Amino acid sequence: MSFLEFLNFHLVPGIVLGSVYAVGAIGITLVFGILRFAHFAHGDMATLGAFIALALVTAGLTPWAALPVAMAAVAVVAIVVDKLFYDYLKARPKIMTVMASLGVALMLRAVVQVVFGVDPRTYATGIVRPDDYFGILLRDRELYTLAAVVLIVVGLTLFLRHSRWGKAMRAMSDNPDLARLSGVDNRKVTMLTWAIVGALCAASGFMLGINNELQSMMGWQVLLPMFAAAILGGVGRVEGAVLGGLIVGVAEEMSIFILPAQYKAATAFVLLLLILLVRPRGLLNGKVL
Amino acid sequence: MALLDMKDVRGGYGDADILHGVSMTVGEREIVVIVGPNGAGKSTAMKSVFGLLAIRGGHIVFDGEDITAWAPDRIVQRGICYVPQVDNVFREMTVHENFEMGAFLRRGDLSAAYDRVYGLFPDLKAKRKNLAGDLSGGQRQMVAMGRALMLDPKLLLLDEPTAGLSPKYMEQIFQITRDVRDAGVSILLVEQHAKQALAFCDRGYVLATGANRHEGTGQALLADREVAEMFLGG
Amino acid sequence: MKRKTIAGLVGAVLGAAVVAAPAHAQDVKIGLMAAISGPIAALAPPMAAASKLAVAHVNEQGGILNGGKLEAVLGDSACNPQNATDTATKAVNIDRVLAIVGPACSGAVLATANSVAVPAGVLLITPSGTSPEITKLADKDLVFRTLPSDDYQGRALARTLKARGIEKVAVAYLNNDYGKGLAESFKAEFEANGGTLAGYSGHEEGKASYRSELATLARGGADTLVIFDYGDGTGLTILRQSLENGFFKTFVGADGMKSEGLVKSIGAQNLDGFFVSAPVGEASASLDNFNKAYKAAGENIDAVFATTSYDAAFLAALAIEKAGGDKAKLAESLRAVAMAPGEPIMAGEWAKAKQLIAEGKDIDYKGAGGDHEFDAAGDVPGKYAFFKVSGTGYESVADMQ
Amino acid sequence: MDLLGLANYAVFMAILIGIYALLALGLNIQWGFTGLFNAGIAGFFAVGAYASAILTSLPASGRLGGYELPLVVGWLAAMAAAALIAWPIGKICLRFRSDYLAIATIGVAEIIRLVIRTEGWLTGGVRGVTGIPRPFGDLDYMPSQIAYLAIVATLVLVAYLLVERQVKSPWGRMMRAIRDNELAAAAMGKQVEARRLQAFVFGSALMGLAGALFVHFNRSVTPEAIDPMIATFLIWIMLILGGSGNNRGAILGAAVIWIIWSVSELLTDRLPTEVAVQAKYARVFIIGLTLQLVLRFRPEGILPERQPGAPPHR
Repeated sequence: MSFLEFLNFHLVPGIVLGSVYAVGAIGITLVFGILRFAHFAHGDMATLGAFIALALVTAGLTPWAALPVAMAAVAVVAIVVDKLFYDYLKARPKIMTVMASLGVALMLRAVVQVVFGVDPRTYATGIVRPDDYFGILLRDRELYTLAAVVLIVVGLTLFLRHSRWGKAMRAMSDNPDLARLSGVDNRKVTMLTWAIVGALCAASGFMLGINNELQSMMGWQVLLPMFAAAILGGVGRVEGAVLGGLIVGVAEEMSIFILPAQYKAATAFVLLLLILLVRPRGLLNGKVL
Repeated sequence: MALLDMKDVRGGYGDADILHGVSMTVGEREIVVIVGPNGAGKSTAMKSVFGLLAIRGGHIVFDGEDITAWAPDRIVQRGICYVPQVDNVFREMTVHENFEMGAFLRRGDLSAAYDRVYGLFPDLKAKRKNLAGDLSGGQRQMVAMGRALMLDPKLLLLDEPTAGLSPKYMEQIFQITRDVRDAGVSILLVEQHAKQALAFCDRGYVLATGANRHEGTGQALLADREVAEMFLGG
Repeated sequence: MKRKTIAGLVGAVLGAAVVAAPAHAQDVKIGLMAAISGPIAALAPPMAAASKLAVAHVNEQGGILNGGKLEAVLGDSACNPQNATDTATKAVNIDRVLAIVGPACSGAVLATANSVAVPAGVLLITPSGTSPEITKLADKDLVFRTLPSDDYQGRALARTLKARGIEKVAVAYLNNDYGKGLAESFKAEFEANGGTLAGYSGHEEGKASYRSELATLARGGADTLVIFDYGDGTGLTILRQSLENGFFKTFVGADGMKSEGLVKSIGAQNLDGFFVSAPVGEASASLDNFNKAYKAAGENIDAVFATTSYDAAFLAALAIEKAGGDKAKLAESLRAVAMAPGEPIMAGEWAKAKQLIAEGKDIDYKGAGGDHEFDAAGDVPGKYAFFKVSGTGYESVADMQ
Repeated sequence: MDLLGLANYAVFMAILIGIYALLALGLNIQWGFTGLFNAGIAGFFAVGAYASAILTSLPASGRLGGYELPLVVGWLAAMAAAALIAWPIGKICLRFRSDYLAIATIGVAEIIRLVIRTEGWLTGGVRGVTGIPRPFGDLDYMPSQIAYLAIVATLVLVAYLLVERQVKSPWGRMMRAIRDNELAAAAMGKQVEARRLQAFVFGSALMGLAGALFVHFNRSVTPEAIDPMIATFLIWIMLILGGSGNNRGAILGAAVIWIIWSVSELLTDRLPTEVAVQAKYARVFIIGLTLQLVLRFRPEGILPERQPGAPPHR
C-alpha cells in the first residue's frame, strides 16, 4: 500500500467521516454539559434535519442553500421538543429526561418514516468522481463538508467565548446554581442551547446525507459513534468533541487493518470503553457527571 | 431603619421546618455575623433571605420593601447578592469572565464596577486571564466575592467564606470584608470560626436549633459567659 | 388487585378482538407477514403490494372457493423473531388464516415455523427467506419458499462469471443470512472452478463509509467486485463509493441488488459495468403478466422479491382452492398445483385456474418469479438470468446455468 | 367467534409476557432498587439465549455445540454466562453516573451482537442456531403451549419470590438507601460498589434466563432476536409504566405493554392497505408517546414503589 493510497482511502475518508461525527458530538456535548443529560434523540433529530433538507431540495433549492433552512427548522423542532417532553422533568432525576429522549427518538423516527418513507434517498443523482490535488483525491462535497465543519466550530467557539449569551451558556455548563444566583435566566439559556443543538443536528444529518444516502435509520446508526466522540473528547468541551469525532472517524476507517470488516461498527464502542476505563474525563479533561 | 429586617421567620427545604422563628436585622454599613453550633440553621437562615427555601411564617423586609418568598433572580435585582459556601466560582471561566457573569443583569458601561472590584482585590488584577479553577482557595473566595459585588449590591450574604482556609487567608478575607463594608456595602455572614468572627464583626447573632439564642455586639457576645461556654468551647 | 387488573385487561382485549374480527363463513384469510419496520423496512412495502396484487386478482376473478372473498391480513414481522411469532400467532388464532405468506427474514421464518405454523398446522410460504437452515426444518411439509436457497444463486452466478471469462474477483457481502449465504456458495463454486478470490470480506449495514474496506479489497488486484447486498440499502453505498473512487471496473450483484432506485440514484450512464443476476420464470409470459399488472398498480416492477411475494400469495390461494379450504390437505394441494404435470397457469390467471380445479384437472402454476417445482424440502431450484442496466431499468443479457 | 383461537392467542401472549416479566424483574433489580441504567438488556438476553442454545441443541456442522445437555443445565448456564459478562462491565462502569452506564451498556450490547453475527464457529453466525429442544414440544399445539406456559409461569414466580425476599432483606434496604441518598452511599464507600455490582450481576442473570426461555420456545435463535427496540427499550417502558421499584409493577407493566403492543397490531390490521403500512410505523410512535405520557402523568407507574414500613398498596 502506497502512502497516497493510505491517505486517500483511509485517512481522508476517516477525516471526512470524523468531521460529521464531530458536528453531532458537539451537540451532544453541549446538551450533556449544559443540560446535564445524555440526549438519545440526537441521531433521529439529525435524520429529521437531513430529510427536511431533502424536501427543500425536491422543492427546487440547491442542497447547500437548503442547509441553513433545515438548520433553522430543526432548531425550532428542538425547542418545541424540549418544551413538550423534557422541560417538565427538570426537577426530577436526570435519568428520566434521558428516558424521555429515547421516546422522542422513536417518535421522530416514526414521523420521518411516515412522511418520507423508508427508501434510501439522495440529494443529487449520479456520482461524483474526485479531483486530484497533488495526488490527494477530494470531492467538492467533501471540501465543503470540511469547510462547513470548520466554520461551525470557529463560529460556535467565538460565540461561546465572546458573546454575552455564549458566556451564559458556559456559565450554566460550569456551575448551574451559581449561574442562577448571578441572574442568568436558565430558561433562556436552555432555549438557546436547544436552538443551537437542533441546528447542529440538522447540519450533521445533512452532511451524512450529502456524503452518502439518506435513510430513516441513519441517525440512530451514528448516535453511538457520536456519543463515543463526545465522551472521548471530554464532556462539555466543544474542541474535545471535534477531536473525539476525528479520532473515532479515523479509527473506524483504520480498524480494517486490525479487525475483520464486520467489526468496524465496534471500533467506536471499544474506544469508548477504553477511555472510560483509563481516563473517564476524556482527553481534554471534561466533566464527569 | 435597618436595611434588612427579618421577623420570626419559619420554614425549611421540604415539608419539615428547620427555622422555628428567627429574627435579625442588618443596618447600613454594618457587618453582622451568624454563629452557632452545627445544625443550628445558620446557613438556612441566610438562604431564607435569598429566597432559597420555603418560608411558612414571618416576614423579610429589605430596604423598605417586603421581599418574603421572592425568587432569587428578583432579589438579586433588588440589591442583595449571595456567595455560596462551595462551588462559588465558575471554574472553567477566567477571573475576568467570572466578574462579567456577576454583572450579567447589568447593561451599559461596567468599567467603574471592574475598577472597584480590582481595587478591592488587587491580587486578582494580574490573574484576570487565569481560570478561576486554577487559583488557590483564598483567591477563589476573592473571585466569588468580587463576582457578587459586580452588581453593586446593598447587602452581601457570605456563607462561611473562610471554610477550609489557612489562618493567614482567613485574616485576609476578614480584612477584605471590612474593606467592602467601608465601600458602602452591608454584610451578613455565617461563620464557623465564631471567636474570630465575633471579634471583627459589628454585631452578631447566636442561633441554636433554628431559633435566636443571643444577640448583641461582637464584643458583648464574646464577653458573655454562656455564649462562651455553650458555643465557643470556653 | 393485580390479578383482577390483568384479568380485566385480558378480558377487555379479547372482547375487543371479538368485536373487531367479524368473519363471513365463506371468506378465507391468509396472513401477509412483511418486515415493515426494522432493518429491511425499505423492502417491505413493494413485497406487501405484490402479495396484495395476487389477492386482488383472486377476488376480481371469481373469488375463492364458493365465491368467497380472499382476505389478506397484513402483519409486521419486523425482521425479528419476537414480532414475527407474535404476529403469526394472531394471524393463526385470531384471524384463523389458512396460510402465511412470509415472514421476510430467515430468522423470523425459523422461529415462526417452529413455534407457530408447524405446531398449528398452517401452511407457510416465505418469499424472501433464503437461509439454508430453512431447508433443514422438521416442518411436516408445511414450509415452502418461492425463491431458491442462497446456495443455488451463488453457485449459478459463480459459473456464469467463469463462463464469461472472469477469473479473478473480490467479494463484498452484507453480513446477514442473505449476503453471507450467497457469498459462501459463490466462493465455494468459483474456487472449485478454478477462479481466484482476490478479496473476500463482510460488512455491517448502516455505516457511513466503506472506503477503507473497498480499498483493501481492491488491493487484491481484481477488476470485478461481486456485491451480495441490497440495492436499496448498504449495497447502494458500496457501489457508489467504489465507482467514485475507481476501485473496480465491473460490478456484479445478485437479485438483492437489482433495484431501480439504485439506477435512479447513481445514473444509468455510470452503470455500464454493472450486472445482476435474478431469478426468472421459464414462461416469461407469466413475468410479463405480472409486470403489467404490477406497474398498473403503480409499483416499481424491479422491486426486490416482488415476484416471489406475488407467487407466494397466489400459490397459497391456489392450494386453498384445490384443498377446498381443508387445512389438513393444504401441503399436498400446494404440491399438486405448483408442480408439473398439469395445465400451465400464468400469473394473474386465477379464473382459468379456478375453472380447471373445479373440473378436477391438474394444473401447474408457472410463477412470475420461477416455475416453483418444489423439492422434498419445499425448496425450489432457481432459474436465473444475467441482467445489465438499460434505461431506468434492467435488461436480460443471458440465461444462467 | 372461535374461542379456542382466542385462548391459543392468550396462552401465547402469556408466555411472552412471562419472558418479558423476567426481563423486567431483572431490570427492576438494577434500576428499580439500585438505580443502575442498563440500556443493553438485549446483550444479556442474547448471551443467555446463545449459551443455552449451544449447550442443548442438536449437533450441527460448522459451529460449536451439539452437546445435547439437559435443559436445566442450559438454563443455569444461560444465567451464569450473562452474569459472567455483566461482572467486568459492572466493574468498569458502575463508578460513573447512570448516563455513562447507559451508553457503555448500549455499546457492549452492540459488541455482543457483532460477535454473535460474525463468529460463526461459536454461534452459527447470521444463520443462528436451530434444533434447540422445547420441553413438551412433541405434544399437540395447544397442550404444548400450555405446558410451556406452566414452565415460564413457575420460573417467573420463583424469580419474583426470590427478588422479593432479597429486596426485603437488609441487602434490599441498603440498596434503596444507596439509591436515594448519594451521601449515605459515599459514606459507605467501597461496600457500595460491591453491592451495586451484585445487583447488576443478579439482574443480568435473570435477563440471561429470559433469553434461554425465549429460544427454547422458538426452537431456534438468530441474531435478529437481539433487536434493541424490542429487547431493550420495550422492557424499559414496561418497568417505568408498571412501577419501578415494585416487582409486581414490573410484571404488570410487562403484561400491559406487551398487550398494547400486540393488540395495537390487531387494530392496525383493520385499516385499509394504503395506510396499513404507515400505521405500523405509527405503532413505534405510539410506544414513544406512551413513554412520554407515563413519565408525565404517572411517573411512579401503575403500582408505585412501596416505602418500607408503609401499608401495602391496594
